[in-house]
Amino acid sequence: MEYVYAAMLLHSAEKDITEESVKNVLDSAGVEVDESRVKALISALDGVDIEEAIESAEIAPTTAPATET
Amino acid sequence: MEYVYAAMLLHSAEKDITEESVKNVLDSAGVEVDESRVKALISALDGVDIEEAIESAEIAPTTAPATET
Amino acid sequence: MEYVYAAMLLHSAEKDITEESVKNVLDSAGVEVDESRVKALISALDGVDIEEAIESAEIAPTTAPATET
Amino acid sequence: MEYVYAAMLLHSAEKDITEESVKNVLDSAGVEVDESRVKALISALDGVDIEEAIESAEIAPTTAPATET
Amino acid sequence: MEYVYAAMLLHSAEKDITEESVKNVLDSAGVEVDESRVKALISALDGVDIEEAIESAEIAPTTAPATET
Amino acid sequence: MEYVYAAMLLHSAEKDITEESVKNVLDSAGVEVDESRVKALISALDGVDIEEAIESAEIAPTTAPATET
Amino acid sequence: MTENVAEWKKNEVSEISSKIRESDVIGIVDIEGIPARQLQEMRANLRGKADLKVSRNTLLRIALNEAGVDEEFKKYIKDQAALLFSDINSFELNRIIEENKTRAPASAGDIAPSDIEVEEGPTQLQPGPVLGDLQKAGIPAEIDGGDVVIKENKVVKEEGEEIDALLADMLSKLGIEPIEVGLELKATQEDGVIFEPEALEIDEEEYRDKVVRAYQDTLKLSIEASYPTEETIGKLIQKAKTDSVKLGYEAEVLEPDILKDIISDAKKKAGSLASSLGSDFETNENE
Repeated sequence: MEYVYAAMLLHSAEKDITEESVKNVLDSAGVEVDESRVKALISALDGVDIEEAIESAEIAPTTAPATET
Repeated sequence: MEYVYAAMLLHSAEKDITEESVKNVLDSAGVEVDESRVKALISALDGVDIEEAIESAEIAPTTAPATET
Repeated sequence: MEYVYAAMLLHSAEKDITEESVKNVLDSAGVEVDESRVKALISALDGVDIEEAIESAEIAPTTAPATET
Repeated sequence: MEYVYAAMLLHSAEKDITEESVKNVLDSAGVEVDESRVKALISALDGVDIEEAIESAEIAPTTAPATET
Repeated sequence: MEYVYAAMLLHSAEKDITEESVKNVLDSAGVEVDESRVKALISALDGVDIEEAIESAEIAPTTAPATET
Repeated sequence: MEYVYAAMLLHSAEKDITEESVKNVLDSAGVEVDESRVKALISALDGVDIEEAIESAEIAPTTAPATET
Repeated sequence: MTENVAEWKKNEVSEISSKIRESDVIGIVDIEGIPARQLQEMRANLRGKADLKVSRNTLLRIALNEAGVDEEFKKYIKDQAALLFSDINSFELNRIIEENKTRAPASAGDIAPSDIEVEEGPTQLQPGPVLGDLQKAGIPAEIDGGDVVIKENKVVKEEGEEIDALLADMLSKLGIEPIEVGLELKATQEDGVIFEPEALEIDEEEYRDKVVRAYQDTLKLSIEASYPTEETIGKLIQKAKTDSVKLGYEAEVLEPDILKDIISDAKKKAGSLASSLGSDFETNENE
């Protein structure tokens, strides 16, 4: 998940999420960066409104519960 | 949340979460780091098992099934 | 949570939430005040509309899993 | 609510909740203290188990997962 | 989701899921393939048991709780 | 399920779902295509709003556990 | 004051007024209609929390005067008054007085302090003339299988109505004690403030709700401001994880943690499409 966390960090700090910035953050955390995963992340995030994605409750819950007990 | 995300990134990358490492990550993201918030984070994390905290989240509210492994 | 309670007290009494006022309140309660936590609080609250934060239902669910311990 | 917050602050700091201590906290926050409200608070809290109330809050109500959108 | 469907198709047809095979399938569907996402998919699948993930869908299925109403 | 996955792949890539395209996808995945099933699929899809079919799945279906309330 | 004023009165007044000065809280209560024996019990129940002083109203007034208590307070002295001296705050004093109230059977001429209701169900009474008396008193009684039973719930006297001799007798036969016996607090005086009992009623439920709300709102603020505390760090972690998974899911970021959900979701969607395509595709594959 570290790639997504990097993106979320940048997002919540209101910084641009670019290959560069994601790589920087991962680097600084001591992560051995896999360029293709960074590229894939950026490309996946392209056109996604993060705020909206997080809020759209529809998604996450779908899977979750059951586990309840 | 950027402070928390920095911690999560480090955790997920299996790196130590220290004042130093958190600061580094935030720095690299271009965040103007407030030392006192880093300290507060580290002190709050003291004694917290992140993995456990995450799992307890997985049971209840949103996320995904506890499939983890 | 006493630091946040101090902030909530000041907020609900319609007083300014400053390092000074938070420290005063904590002091008067007999709390040994950790300056950096006060600073972190003030900085975290910067730009936060408390009324809104409280109302934002978004957070509530997160709280759920009493599992904590 | 400032009276309740004063009590909660004291509770969370593991201090005794007395007329004296509540008054002190409110005073220090610059609140003009109404003695009868302090008295009412103390007497009411005498019959309320704060710890238990908090725990019950965490399990049930808080959730409000009605976040729907 | 087309990348995932490509993988699921291959899985369900009991074929190996490789960068090559995923790319082929996507190509044949007329999808402009993003190599980095293919790579990311393959690399992510390394840690995922597809059978298990599918089963979790069958067991705890849909739900999408809260969302209703 | 590979026939359905092929259809879903095409659908999520916003491609037309035709005998031709389904066959192509299956072929490219190394599936030995059964023409009559492809025909059956296309004819069954006729008049089905895939988006709707998918969504109806997400909301109601299976267990819909006790999560509510 | 004349020289005829009995010595005991002077002593009594000075004793009372010094107790007034010594006490944080003074209460005025009405003890009218409380039998001596029960008054004794109440005194015992209050021991350690409050002292009850019964005296003549005139003497009580003089004592309050001498102790310099606000004129206003004296107006609460009427009927058969007594003073309470306490160091417990007025709210708690009121609560203790309430808690010490007991129930007693009604006598002819008593006023119903609240609605008096009989409840449906069997009674301990033997069939006999009592049945007619119960009915005469307005109690819906009947014989059922050799027992006297009450047919239905019924309010037999409304609040404020006088209870006649027959009903009083019947109620006591049924074991219903409608009369509240206890000190009736008229007012307290504390730190120069006079409280009437209505002001002293505390709704503990309401305070409990406030405690819960204060806690929840504080948690919310802590989370929303991402200011971590012992109580909220877990939730902040969860929120970070949850939101990240949501984003990953929504944007289809192909990371193992998320891919599992995406696959599971893809399966579900394909499954529901299959089922809307008919049994042919539902039973599916491998053949």
